Amino acid sequence: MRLTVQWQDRSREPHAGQFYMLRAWAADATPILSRPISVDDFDNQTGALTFLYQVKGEGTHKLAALKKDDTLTVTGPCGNGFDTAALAGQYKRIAVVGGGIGTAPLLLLCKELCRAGVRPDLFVGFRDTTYGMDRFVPWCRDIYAATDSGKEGHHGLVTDLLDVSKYDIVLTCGPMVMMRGVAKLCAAAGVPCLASLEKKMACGLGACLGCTCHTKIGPVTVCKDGPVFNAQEVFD
Amino acid sequence: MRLTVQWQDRSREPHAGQFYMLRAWAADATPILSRPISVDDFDNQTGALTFLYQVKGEGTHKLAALKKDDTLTVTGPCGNGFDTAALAGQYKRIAVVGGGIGTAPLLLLCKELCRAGVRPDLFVGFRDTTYGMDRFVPWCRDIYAATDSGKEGHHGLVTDLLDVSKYDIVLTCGPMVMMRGVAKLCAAAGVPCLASLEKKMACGLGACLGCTCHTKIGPVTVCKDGPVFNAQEVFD
Amino acid sequence: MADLHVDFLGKRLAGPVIAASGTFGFGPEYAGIEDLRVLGGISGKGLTLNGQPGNEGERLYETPSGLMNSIGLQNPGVQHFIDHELPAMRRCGTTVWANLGGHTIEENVEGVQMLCAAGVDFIELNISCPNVKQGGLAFGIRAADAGEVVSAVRKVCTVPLIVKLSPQAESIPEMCKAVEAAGADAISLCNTFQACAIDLEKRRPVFNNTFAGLSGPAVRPIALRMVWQAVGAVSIPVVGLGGILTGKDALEFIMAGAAAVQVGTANFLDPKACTRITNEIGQWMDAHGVKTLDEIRGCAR
Amino acid sequence: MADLHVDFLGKRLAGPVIAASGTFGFGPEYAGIEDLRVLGGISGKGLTLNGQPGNEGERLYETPSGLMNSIGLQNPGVQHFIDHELPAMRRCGTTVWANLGGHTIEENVEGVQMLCAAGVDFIELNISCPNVKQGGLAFGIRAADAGEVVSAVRKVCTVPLIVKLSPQAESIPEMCKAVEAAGADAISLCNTFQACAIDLEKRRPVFNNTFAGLSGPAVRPIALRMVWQAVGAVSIPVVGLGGILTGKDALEFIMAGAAAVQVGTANFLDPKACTRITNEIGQWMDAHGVKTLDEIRGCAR
Ligand SMILES: Cc1cc2nc3c(=O)[nH]c(=O)nc-3n(C[C@H](O)[C@H](O)[C@H](O)COP(=O)(O)OP(=O)(O)OC[C@H]3O[C@@H](n4cnc5c(N)ncnc54)[C@H](O)[C@@H]3O)c2cc1C
Ligand SMILES: Cc1cc2nc3c(=O)[nH]c(=O)nc-3n(C[C@H](O)[C@H](O)[C@H](O)COP(=O)(O)OP(=O)(O)OC[C@H]3O[C@@H](n4cnc5c(N)ncnc54)[C@H](O)[C@@H]3O)c2cc1C
Ligand SMILES: Cc1cc2nc3c(=O)[nH]c(=O)nc-3n(C[C@H](O)[C@H](O)[C@H](O)COP(=O)(O)O)c2cc1C
Ligand SMILES: Cc1cc2nc3c(=O)[nH]c(=O)nc-3n(C[C@H](O)[C@H](O)[C@H](O)COP(=O)(O)O)c2cc1C
Ligand code: FES
Ligand code: FES
Repeated sequence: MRLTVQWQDRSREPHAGQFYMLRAWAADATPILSRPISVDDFDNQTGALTFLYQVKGEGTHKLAALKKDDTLTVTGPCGNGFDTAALAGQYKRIAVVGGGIGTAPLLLLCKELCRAGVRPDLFVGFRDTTYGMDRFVPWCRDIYAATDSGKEGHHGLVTDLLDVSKYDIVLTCGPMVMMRGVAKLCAAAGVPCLASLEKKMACGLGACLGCTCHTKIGPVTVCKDGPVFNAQEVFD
Repeated sequence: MRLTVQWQDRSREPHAGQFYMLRAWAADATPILSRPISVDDFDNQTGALTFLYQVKGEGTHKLAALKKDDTLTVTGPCGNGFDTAALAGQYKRIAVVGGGIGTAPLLLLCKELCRAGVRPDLFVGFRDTTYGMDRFVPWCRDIYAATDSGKEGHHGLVTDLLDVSKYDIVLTCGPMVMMRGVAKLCAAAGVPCLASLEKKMACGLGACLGCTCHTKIGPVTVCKDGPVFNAQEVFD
Repeated sequence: MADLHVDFLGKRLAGPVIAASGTFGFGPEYAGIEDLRVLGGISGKGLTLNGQPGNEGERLYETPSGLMNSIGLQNPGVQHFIDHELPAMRRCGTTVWANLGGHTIEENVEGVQMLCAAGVDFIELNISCPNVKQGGLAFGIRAADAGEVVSAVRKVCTVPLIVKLSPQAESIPEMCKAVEAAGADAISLCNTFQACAIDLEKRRPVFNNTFAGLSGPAVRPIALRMVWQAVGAVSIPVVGLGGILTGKDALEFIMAGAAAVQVGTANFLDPKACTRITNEIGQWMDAHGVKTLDEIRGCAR
Repeated sequence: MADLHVDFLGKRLAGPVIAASGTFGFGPEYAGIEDLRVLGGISGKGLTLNGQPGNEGERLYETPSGLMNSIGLQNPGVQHFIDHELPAMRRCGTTVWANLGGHTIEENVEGVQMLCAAGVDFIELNISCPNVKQGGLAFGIRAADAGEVVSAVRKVCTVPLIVKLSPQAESIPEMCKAVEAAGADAISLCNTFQACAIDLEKRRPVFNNTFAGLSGPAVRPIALRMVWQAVGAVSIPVVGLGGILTGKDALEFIMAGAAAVQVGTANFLDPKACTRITNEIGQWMDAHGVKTLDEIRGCAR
C-alpha cells in the first residue's frame, strides 16, 4: 500500500533511511502505539512525502483504511538515516540490498546516492514476485532480483547474486536473516556494510528506550541512534 | 436517527415497550457496553424492526455511522414491555404520555393498543419542535403537544395539558422529571399509571443486576422486570 | 476436533470455560442465547446467607477497556436461591458453582452447609466481602484472615471448595499458600480490582462507596500475572480469570497453568462469549495439533 | 485563562503536568515537538548509581488500552547524567526531577548526594527497584523496607524528596504513612503494575523476566483509587499518575486531591500530550469558572 502526505516543515526535510511514526487513529484508540514507517520517497519540490507499507495487523490495516482528507498524525522525520552525501563522497561502488517490504526505504536511498554522484547496484529478494522495481530503474546501474519461488529472477536468495568484493560498501535493509547473511559476506570480504534495523517502538524519539539494541558498542536506540548501523557492530 | 434491521426470529417477536441491546462495534472496541434502544416499530409482515434514537455519545454516534450492510449485533427483545392486549381489555380510556426521545417506544404502543381495540390519546412534550408525529396520527384519537420554547403546540409542560381524571390508565415514557410529574397527577387522581424507566445497562438480560431500581416492592431490574413498572411502586 | 474436557476436583467439566459469578445471573438468563452444555460450569451470582438489596446510586461505569461495577452483592439469600433459582440452574446442563460471601465466619459456615445439603456441585467462596468483625477489611486482604474463614468453612463443606481471591490481597503467593493450607481444594482468581472514578460535573466520586470493582480486558495482564504467581505458589488447581475475551486470552491463562478459566465481563460485550471462547480454544488447538488441554497446561512456565 | 501554576514544595511549577519518568527521555527529545515551559517539570529516565544496560528480549507489548514495558532501568548512571544529560535537561525551561532507583540503600544514598550536589530541583526516589539485599523483593512492597531506605536518603537529600510508590505495595495507606514518617516531602504514585503476557506461538512469556510493567489508560481507575487512598493517608502533597490521557483524566486526580499529575504512556500516543493535557485542564477550568487549581483540589472528597 502507498500513502502520500504533504510535509510542510522545510527546516526538517526527511532523507533516505529515516522514518515517521504514523497514527491514523485517535490517541485513545487501538493499537495503543503509533507505527514506524520508512520514508519511501520525498519530493522536495512539492513536499509530497510517500510511504510504502505492507498490511500486517491492526495498525497498518487502519492506515490502509484511510480515505482522502482523513487526518493522520505523522511524527518525524525520525532516526539517523543514510548520510548519502558522505557515502557517495567516500565510496564509488555501492551495492544496495533489500528484501520484501524492506525495499521501501531504498528508493530514496538510490535516488539520493545517484544525485550525489554514485549510481548504485540494486539487489532485491522477494517471496514470489518483485514489485515497484520500475521506480528504481532511473536511479540504479544494474538491478538483480531473486525470488524464493523462482517465479521471477534468480530462484533462491538475493545473497546468491551478490559478490560483495566488487563493492566499496554495501547498504542493506530487509528481513533480519537476509541482513545477517549480507553482513557475514561483507565481514568475510572486509567490505563495510550498513544495515537498517527494525524494532517495536513506542516513542520513536529516543525517549523510552523501548527499541534498544544491544550491540558491541553498547546499548543503542534503533529509533534515534539508528535505524542505520554499522553491520559489524550489531551482528556477530 | 432511525435504524431498520431485519428480525428473523418469529418465535420471539418484539412488542411495544421492549428494547434491544445494540452493538455496532466489535467486542473489543469502545464503548465497552452495548446500548439499549427501544423498539420503535415492528412490522410482523416483513420482519422490519425499526429503532429511533438520539445521538448522545460514542455509542449512538457509532450507531449513526452505520452504513447499509454493515453488521450490527442486536440482542433481544429484552424486557417486559406493555401487555397491550390486557391493557386494551381492561381499560377503555387510555392516555399515552411521552417526552423527547421517550416517544420512541410509543408508536408501537399506540399501534398495538389501537389494533387491540382502544385508540389512545397521545400527549407529547418536546424541547423546541415535535418530530415524528405524523406517524402517530393513524393510531391515536387525539394528539396534544407541548414544547418548552412554545415554538409549537402548548408553551409549557406536557403535564399542563393532561387531565388524568379523564382516563382509566396512563402510560408514560420519557425524562424522569416528566414521568414523576405524570405519576404524581395519577396518584392524586387515583388513576393507574405505568412508566417505562431507563438505567445504564450491561447485560440487558437480568444477569448482572447493574440496572437495579430500588422500589417499594424491593429491588427490581429495569431490563428484565421492567422497563415498564407500575408508577406508584417506583416513584414516591 | 480437540478434546476440551477438564477433569476438575473429581468432576468432568465439558469445557474449560466457566461463566464468572455476577455476570451470568444463575444461568437461565443466557440459556436462550447459547448452548450452555459446552461450558465447564456456571458460577452463580454471589450469595450471602440472608440476601441483600445491593448498593444505591450508580452501579456501572465504563473505563478504557474496562467496566467498573458497584452492585454490592445484591442477592436473594441462600434459602431463596435453593428454593427458586437452583432448580433452573441445574437444568442448564452444566456444573453448578454456588458463589458465596459473608460478613462473618458464621454466615459463611451456615451458607455453605445449606448449599452443600442442597446439592450444588462446587462452592466458590468469595472472600472479598468486607469483614464486619474485622472493622470492614475484607477477609481477602490478609492471609491470616483468609486462612481462618477457609478453615471454618472447610469443616462443613462436603463438596469441592474453591476459594476466590481478591487482587487486593497483600501478597498473592502468601494468600494462596494460606488458603491451600486451610483446606481449599482449588483457587480462583481474580475478583475485580478496587478502583475509583470521579464525576467532574458533580465534583464527587461516581459511586456512592467511592470505590468500585474494575474488570474487563484492561485488567487481563495483571490478572494473568496473579494467576502465574498462584500456580507457582500452590499445588491445588487454579482457575484463572480477569478480562478474558477471546480464546487466545483464555489460552494464555491455561499456558500459565490454569486448570480452567472463567469469563465475566466479556458476556456483556458478547452474550455468546462463553461458547465463542470455547470454540476459539478448540480451533486454536486443532490448528496447532494439540489434542487435549493437558498437553499445553502450564507449558509456558 | 485560568491560572495553572502549582506551588509545590517551595517551588513554583508553571503547570500541573509533569512528564513521567522513563517516557520522556531527559526532555530534549520532546523539545522540538512541544513547548516544555508550560510543564510543571520533567522527571528524567530512572537512574541508578552506576548505570545499567537494561533488559534483553522484548521490551514493549501492547494490551487493551495498556502498554507493558520491560526496559529494565537502562540508564547511563548518575555521573554520566550529571555530565551529559543534566545540562540539556535544565535548558528545557522547567523543573528538573531526577528519578533515582537503587538495589541497595548505599547506592540510593550515594546517588542522591551526587544529584543534590549537581543541583537538580527535585529527587524522585523510585522504590520499585528489586532490593538485592532483601532477596529481590522491591523496597516498595513492605512499608518497613520503604521506611528504611527513605530515612537513609532523607539524611543526605538537600532538595525536596518525592518518593514514588509502586502499586504492588502491600497496603497503599500504610506505605504512604511509612514514607511520610521517614521524611518524604511528597509522594508520587503510581509506578507500573506488575503484569504478564504469554506468546502463544512460542508457548512462553513475552518478556524474558516473565513479568513486566503495565501502564496506560487501562490502569487509570486503579491508580486513581490509590491516589485517593494516599491523599487520605498523609498530609504531604501527593502527585498522581497512571493512565492520564486527557485534561479530564488529570482533573479527576486533582479533584481526588493530587497536588499535580504526571503523564507517561500518553506521550507515546500523542507526542504533544503533556501540553495538550495542560491546555485541556485550562479550558475546562475556564468553562467552569474555576480560576485556580486550589479551588478544586480535593473537592471530590
Ligand atoms: C524503523 C522502521 C521502519 C519501518 N518501515 C516500514 C515500511 O516502510 N514499510 C512497512 O511496511 N513496514 C515498515 N516497518 C514495519 C512496520 O512498522 C510494522 O509492520 C508495523 O508496525 C506492524 O503494525 P501492525 O499493527 O500492522 O501489525 P501488528 O499487529 O503489530 O503485527 C502484525 C505482525 O507483524 C509483526 N510485526 C510487528 N511489528 C513489526 C516490525 N517492526 N517489524 C516486523 N514485523 C513486525 C508482528 O510480530 C505480527 O506478527 C518499519 C519498522 C521500523 C521499526
Ligand atoms: C430500556 C431503554 C430504552 C432506551 N430506548 C431508547 C430509544 O429508543 N432511543 C434513544 O435515543 N435512546 C434510548 N435509550 C437511551 C440510550 O440507551 C442512551 O442514550 C445511550 O445508551 C447513550 O449512549 P451513548 O454511548 O451514545 O452516550 P454516552 O456517551 O453513554 O452518554 C452520553 C450522555 O447521555 C447520557 N446517557 C447515557 N445513558 C443514558 C440513558 N440510559 N438514559 C439517558 N441518558 C443517558 C449520559 O449520562 C451522557 O450525558 C434507552 C435506554 C434504556 C435503558
Ligand atoms: C457486574 C459484576 C458483578 C459481579 N459480581 C460478583 C459476585 O457476586 N461474586 C464474585 O465472586 N464476583 C463477582 N464479580 C467478579 C467477576 O466474577 C470476575 O471475578 C471479575 O469480573 C473479573 O473477571 P472479568 O474481567 O472476566 O469480568 C462481578 C463482576 C461484575 C462485572
Ligand atoms: C517505557 C516506560 C519506562 C518507564 N521507566 C520508568 C523509570 O525509569 N522510573 C520510574 O520511576 N518509572 C518509570 N516508568 C513508569 C512511569 O513513570 C509511570 O509511573 C507509569 O508508566 C504510569 O503512568 P502512565 O500510565 O501515565 O504511563 C516507565 C514507564 C514506561 C511506560
Ligand atoms: S522507540 Fe522510544 S527510544 Fe526508540
Ligand atoms: S442490565 Fe444486567 S440486570 Fe439489567
